[in-house]
Amino acid sequence: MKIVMAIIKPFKLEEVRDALTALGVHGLTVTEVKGYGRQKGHTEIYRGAEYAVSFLPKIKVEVAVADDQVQGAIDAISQSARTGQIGDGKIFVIPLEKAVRIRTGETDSDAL
Amino acid sequence: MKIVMAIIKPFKLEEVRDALTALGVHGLTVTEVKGYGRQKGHTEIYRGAEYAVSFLPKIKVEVAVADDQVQGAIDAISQSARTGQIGDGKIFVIPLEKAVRIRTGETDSDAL
Amino acid sequence: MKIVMAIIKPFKLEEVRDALTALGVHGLTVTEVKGYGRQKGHTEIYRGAEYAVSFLPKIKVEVAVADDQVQGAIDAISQSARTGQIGDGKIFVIPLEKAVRIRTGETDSDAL
Amino acid sequence: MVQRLLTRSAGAAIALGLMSVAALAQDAEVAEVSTELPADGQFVLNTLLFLIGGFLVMWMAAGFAMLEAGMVRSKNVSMQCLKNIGLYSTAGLMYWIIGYNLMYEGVDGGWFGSPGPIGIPDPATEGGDYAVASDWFFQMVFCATTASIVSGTIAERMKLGPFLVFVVILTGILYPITGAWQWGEGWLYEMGFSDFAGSTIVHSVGGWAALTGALIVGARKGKYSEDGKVNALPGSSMPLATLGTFILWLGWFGFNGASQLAIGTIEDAASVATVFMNTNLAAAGGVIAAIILSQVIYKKVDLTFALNGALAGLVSITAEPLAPSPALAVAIGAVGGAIVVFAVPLLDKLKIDDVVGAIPVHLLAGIWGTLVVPLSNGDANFVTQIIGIVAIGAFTVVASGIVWLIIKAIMGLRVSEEEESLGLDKVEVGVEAYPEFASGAGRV
Amino acid sequence: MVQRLLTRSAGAAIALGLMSVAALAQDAEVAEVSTELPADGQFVLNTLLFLIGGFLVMWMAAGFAMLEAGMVRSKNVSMQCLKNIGLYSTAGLMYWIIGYNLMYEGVDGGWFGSPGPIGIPDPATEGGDYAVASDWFFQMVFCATTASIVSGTIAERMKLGPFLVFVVILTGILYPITGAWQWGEGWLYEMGFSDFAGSTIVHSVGGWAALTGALIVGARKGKYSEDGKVNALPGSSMPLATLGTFILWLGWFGFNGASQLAIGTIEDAASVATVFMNTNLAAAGGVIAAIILSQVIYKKVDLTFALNGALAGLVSITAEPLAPSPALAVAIGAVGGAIVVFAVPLLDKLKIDDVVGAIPVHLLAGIWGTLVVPLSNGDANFVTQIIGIVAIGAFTVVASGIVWLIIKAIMGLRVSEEEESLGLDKVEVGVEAYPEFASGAGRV
Amino acid sequence: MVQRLLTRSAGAAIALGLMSVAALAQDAEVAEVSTELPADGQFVLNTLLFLIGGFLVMWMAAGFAMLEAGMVRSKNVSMQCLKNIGLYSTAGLMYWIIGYNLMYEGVDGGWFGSPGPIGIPDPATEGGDYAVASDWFFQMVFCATTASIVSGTIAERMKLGPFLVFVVILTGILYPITGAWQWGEGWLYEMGFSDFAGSTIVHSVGGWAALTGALIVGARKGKYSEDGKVNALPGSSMPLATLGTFILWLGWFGFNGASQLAIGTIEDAASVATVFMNTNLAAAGGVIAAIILSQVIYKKVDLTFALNGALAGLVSITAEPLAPSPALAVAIGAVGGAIVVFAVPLLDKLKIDDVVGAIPVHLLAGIWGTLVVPLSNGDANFVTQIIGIVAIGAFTVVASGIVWLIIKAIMGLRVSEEEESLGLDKVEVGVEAYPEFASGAGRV
Ligand SMILES: Nc1ncnc2c1ncn2[C@@H]1O[C@H](COP(=O)(O)OP(=O)(O)O)[C@@H](O)[C@H]1O
Ligand SMILES: Nc1ncnc2c1ncn2[C@@H]1O[C@H](COP(=O)(O)OP(=O)(O)O)[C@@H](O)[C@H]1O
Ligand SMILES: Nc1ncnc2c1ncn2[C@@H]1O[C@H](COP(=O)(O)OP(=O)(O)O)[C@@H](O)[C@H]1O
Repeated sequence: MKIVMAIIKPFKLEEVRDALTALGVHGLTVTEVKGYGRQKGHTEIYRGAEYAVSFLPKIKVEVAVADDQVQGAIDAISQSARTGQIGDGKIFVIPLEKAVRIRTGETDSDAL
Repeated sequence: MKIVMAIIKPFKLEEVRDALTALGVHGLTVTEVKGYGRQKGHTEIYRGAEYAVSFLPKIKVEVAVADDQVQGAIDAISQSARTGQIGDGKIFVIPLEKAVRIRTGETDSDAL
Repeated sequence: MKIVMAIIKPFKLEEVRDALTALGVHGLTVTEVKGYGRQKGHTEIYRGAEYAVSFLPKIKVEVAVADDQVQGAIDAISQSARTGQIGDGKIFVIPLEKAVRIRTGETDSDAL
Repeated sequence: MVQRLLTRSAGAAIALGLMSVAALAQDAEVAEVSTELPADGQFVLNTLLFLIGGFLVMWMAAGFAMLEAGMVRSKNVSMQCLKNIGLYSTAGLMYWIIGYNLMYEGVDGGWFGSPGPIGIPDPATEGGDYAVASDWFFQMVFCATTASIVSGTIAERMKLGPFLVFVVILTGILYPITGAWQWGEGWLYEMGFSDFAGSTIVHSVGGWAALTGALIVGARKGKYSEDGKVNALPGSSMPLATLGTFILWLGWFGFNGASQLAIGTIEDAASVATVFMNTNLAAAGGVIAAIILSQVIYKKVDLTFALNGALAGLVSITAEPLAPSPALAVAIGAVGGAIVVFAVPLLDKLKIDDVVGAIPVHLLAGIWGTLVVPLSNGDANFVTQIIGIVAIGAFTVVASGIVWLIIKAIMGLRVSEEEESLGLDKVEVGVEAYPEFASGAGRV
Repeated sequence: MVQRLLTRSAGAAIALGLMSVAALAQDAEVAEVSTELPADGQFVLNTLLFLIGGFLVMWMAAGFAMLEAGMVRSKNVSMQCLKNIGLYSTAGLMYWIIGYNLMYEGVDGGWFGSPGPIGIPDPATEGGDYAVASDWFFQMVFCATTASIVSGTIAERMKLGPFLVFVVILTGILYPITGAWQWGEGWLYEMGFSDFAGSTIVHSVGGWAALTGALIVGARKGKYSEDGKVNALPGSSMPLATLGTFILWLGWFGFNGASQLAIGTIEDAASVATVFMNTNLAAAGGVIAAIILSQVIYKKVDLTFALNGALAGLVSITAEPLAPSPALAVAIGAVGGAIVVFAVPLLDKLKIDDVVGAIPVHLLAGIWGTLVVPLSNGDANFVTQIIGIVAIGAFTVVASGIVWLIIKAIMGLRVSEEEESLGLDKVEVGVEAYPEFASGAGRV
Repeated sequence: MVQRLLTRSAGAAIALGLMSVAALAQDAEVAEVSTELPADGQFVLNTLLFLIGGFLVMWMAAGFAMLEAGMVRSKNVSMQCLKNIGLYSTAGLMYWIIGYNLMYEGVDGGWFGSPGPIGIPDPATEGGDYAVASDWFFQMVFCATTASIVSGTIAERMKLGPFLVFVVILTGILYPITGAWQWGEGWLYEMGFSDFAGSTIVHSVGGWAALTGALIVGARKGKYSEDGKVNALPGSSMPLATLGTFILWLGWFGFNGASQLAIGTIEDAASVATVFMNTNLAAAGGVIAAIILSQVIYKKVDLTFALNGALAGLVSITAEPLAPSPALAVAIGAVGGAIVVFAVPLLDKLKIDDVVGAIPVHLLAGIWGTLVVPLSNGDANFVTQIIGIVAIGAFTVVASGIVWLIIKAIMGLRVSEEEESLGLDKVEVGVEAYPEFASGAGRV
């Protein structure tokens, strides 16, 4: 199993979720994060003083999937989150050793 | 070492923390997240337009533990976070290669 | 590749970012989190009732780096985030199996 | 009526003037009479006083809404706003349909008047010292205030429907009845009870109804642990609570000032001014007392105590804002502020869960203010004050208790545990207060 | 003028008195005359009424700002605040430079007056029934209200510059022209149209201008899916929206009450009081109707409908707040509240994106209120009411449509798609409304 | 006094009438006299003016609280609310205990009056042109305004205790002394200084005290980098800042309007009206100037400049809101708005850290407004205006500087670095402003 963690543009969340659901992924967890990267932030002016907003709002999507679904998930996210503009984000794949569904105690792929 | 990452219902946080503390876990990090899963969200109506709130508030608990504590942590979280209702959440175990305590530079299990 | 995940004091973020940038790290993702640890929270009084604020505001920095940059990143974060006071935080190193840049489809170290 | 014309109208001045034309320039007595406002001017100014006082007190509805919105957790803020605009509207209808006449129409030393909708007299033929509609408006906003007091105490767990039903009864029947005893010139008034602007008639009545409500609906889930620990459930927004308090403070100038009921003569105008001064002094005394006590006792200054302190000072002076010297006004208000600092934790010990502190502020400070009227007002005496406090308290506790219990039996009063933990906004309102910020889910 | 002196001045009383000295004490007729306020007193009180009414309506500018700040998403809140303070200031300048005279100066049954800056008469020599500057102030805040109505509807996508340019035209030219037809005693006034405080003159005009703006600028991105689905875009802060509504409600006492235009006599004072009473009853009716309907239809009580219901009740009664009986006032307001609950989803079906509900509240309830004037006011008739509604609507739609289109051609009206999704605060204001809380980035 | 009776009382009308009964109907001269309000009516109306003006200015305390709550970071919002309600209360007590008499009692061309608590005359025997208590109330809220100005500048780093101690001295002693020079009819008044509603007496005094405070307490940590960079520390809530500004704008009609001090005659009423008009025009001018300049210079419209621009326009017109033509009023206000846009970055260059912009708004625009009085008011001259500005500035800088330094020596003025970074709410108040939202920890 893997955790596929994607950093995406916030307004792409619905599309990403739909793409993952279409794959048969039934659960995911999202977090509001701020990203720093090649995408330039912007300069704001507050009372005559410039200040750089270099961290941009992003959404982190974490989804635990069985090994055979990893590539599908990556593809689904890539396609649905892409705008072609800088700042589209990243997908990271992290090993997942164990998963437990708290309610039932089921483990691993049964738990996803 | 592992990172035990649990997605739980928000109002269970205190119990989970107490259960982990009882195990001798001295630190943990929590994040407010939104979860999408089998637990249906609810439909709200705003000015006559229905809209689905499919992402539900959850709390992510991350705790780094030594290998021999992993099962204990899983059990502690499972028991303390369980309501038996759908949406109780998941526990994920992720390998942790290294840990450093910034203040002292101690590493690995000394750092936890 | 690894994900270096650091929990730091919020006001150290700028310094940490600058230290990482100096290393040639071009991207990172930050999340507002709350930490529970050896650092005592504080007791507040609201309308005559004491209550403990045991979760303290922290910032989680996640940065994906190539293997040869891991130690450099750890050192950079350690130095820039250290105040020497309790509560300075932790650095965790997690294996990263794959990275994808959504915009271009580049993978792994090209994607960072 | 002839008497009134003689003392108030310019016509009288003329009559007198004609009797002693030669003496006019020298005779101060006569000249003084002639400086008076003609009766229509007094009518206009009295009406204006009611209208200004009325819109200031109407504004207090917003003050309660903001104070309560700031003191509840974010998951219940929309509901609190809804309850407040709903109760103000309900009061506005009930006090027209039945309340005003029940309170004022033919009480004549008795227990209540004749319920029924009030009609507006034709302005062209209207007589009296002020426009009836202006009096209705001014009295109606007082009635609404009573209901506002209740909504804060029982916040975060009571359903909307039952609450509004209670407000229907409170503003249509309960408040008008005890109001009739005093302001409708009923039995209590005849006995010599004194309550200038309603420390008891308005604030304690609201406070008693809130107390019975709190007892019957029970505490919020999580407020009191089984081991007896009191858990703080901090409110969502201190600036909104502060705004609400300032709004209430502003509105109180209308509440107390226009309760002089007339401003057409020098005496009345000066009295209204004195009331403004004393009202502000008492509020300031309440704030400073709460700040100092909270620093001394807790080593920190609790903003919410300072805010409650202002309101307790205001409630305390409301029973008699005219007669006290400035120093006494400050002292009365300061004791009000102290009541807050001591009574809030005390109520928590008794597991009476009062979200915004309405019981200390309105009930206890209201009793205090009513009790001390005889210190400055020679027409009042302690025995009658106590009789009034007890009679009105007893009636309101019993009557509102019965109403709460009936509503509970028929509709149920509170949401389910799960709904309470989700927050009333999601469950009953459908619109979260801050959909983009707060998770609405327990605080970390 | 002699007549006026006879009926208003104390001097007249004296004259009469001298003619029948002996009869004075017995003759009620004479005594009555002598109770009147002298003319200067009436001038003072009328002026005071305008000033009080004026500052209450000025306060409505804050009400619109808060209501709209609460109803837009957090990424556009600073812009909404800026548009509101900007439009109030723009209106304040334009109505001085050109608007007031265009509306009032020498209309004489015609279509408009003589544009040009108004001068303030020297107080020392000023005559008339009230101070000219107080009237200017009172009329100016009405003009600003019209512009406030527009800003809410076209929120979250229109650029600041074009919006303020539209406000320049609206407050300097369009509003004064239709205003002149009626309040400037132009052709519509002569025809017998009746609109006491401006259900049509102010609210519908603002509503029409908002409607044309909404049609021309188009809906917010994401509001309507291609498959016809309507997506809710909940506002950032319900307590601010509630505060704004209470502010507007308070301000409306000035809006309607001071539109009696005089308070120096018993009749006028009683009329102002009646207006206060009916205004409050209608608003309460609007709230309760919206609460009940929203519970019945949606099984939840939408707070924003309750808030809009209050405003729709207020707009509905604005055309005739004096003549209706209390029961009729409640009914008129309640229908206003119902209009909101039905019209908001209807507009969404037509893909007219009105962020705050200004079109149902101000345009539709304004039409409703104007239409039902003849129910209580015998001087009005349905035909003339309809003529007025249609004429003013037609003019405003055409004229404001042309203005919007010209501005669109020259400056463009809306921000780019990307800017819209980033939020106007980042793009045009540079200051986020809540820099520490909201990500300003889509809601999860 | 005889003279006054002759010109004001109806008695006089009668006397005159009797002298020329036959001529009455024809003689306009006589008829005119008889239209005046009787003296009691003037007393009532003057008192009412003070009370209305007073509650409007009292409301400004809420305006400052909201403006400042919005302009500080969320970790200091509760403290800012606490300071504001605390200072208003402190001022309300000190101005009773000592301030009012120090400012008004027996100054007689000198430097100060006799300190001591003011008593309220018995309404039944009170004479004069207005109720003393109404004057006290009106003057007290001005005094409180002065203190409100200070709290904004020194926000986010100064401890509560020392701040309130400073307010005790400022409102009890410093403000009353310089106030006595002019409004107490002291030496400056005799010299011919002119400051209608207090551009200098109130606003500059507050501004000077704020400036010395800012210099002595130092800048917020992180505001100025060692390399000379100015770091923006955006405020927590723009809608609250906007609300605060609208509240202040509303309150200013009381501030300037009631400073006419009388409204019992046509002349006074018309003057009050003119003051309202000019006040609004100047504020509008300030907003539009700030919007345009900020767009031109920074390519974005800074909402906080627009808000400050409104206030600067208001402060600028405060020294003389009656005499200017409308056009001049707009111009005076517009320059005020421009002062903000240029002075805010300038102060930052000087590393004077003024969190809310009180120094440009109140001190600089206050000086500007005082300087230009002679442009429209023939009784004023530039030399005397400059003498007044300098004398009051010098006294306030020196005296408040000494007070700040003494307090600093005894209690310390600011929290520790760590406490500052944690936020004052956690450290001194114990109640976070938004416990559910903001982490209170640095902004990402
Ligand atoms: N090495 C990294 N580690 C963690 N997060 C990263 C890393 N690089 C980029 N990100 C995240 O991805 C987002 C997008 O990256 P950016 O460089 O702006 O554009 P692009 O995705 O087009 O390369 C960043 O805002 C950041 O949140
Ligand atoms: N595959 C997954 N990957 C990541 N998070 C998940 C996954 N499945 C579920 N979750 C998280 O767990 C929460 C609970 O899951 P849900 O399916 O609602 O109920 P249950 O835990 O009873 O199966 C979700 O809200 C989501 O945050
Ligand atoms: N075992 C752990 N797992 C996850 N996070 C931890 C763990 N221990 C500590 N942390 C995080 O590190 C932060 C700092 O830890 P703390 O014990 O307070 O001080 P120190 O870093 O000086 O040891 C905590 O607030 C928490 O967020």
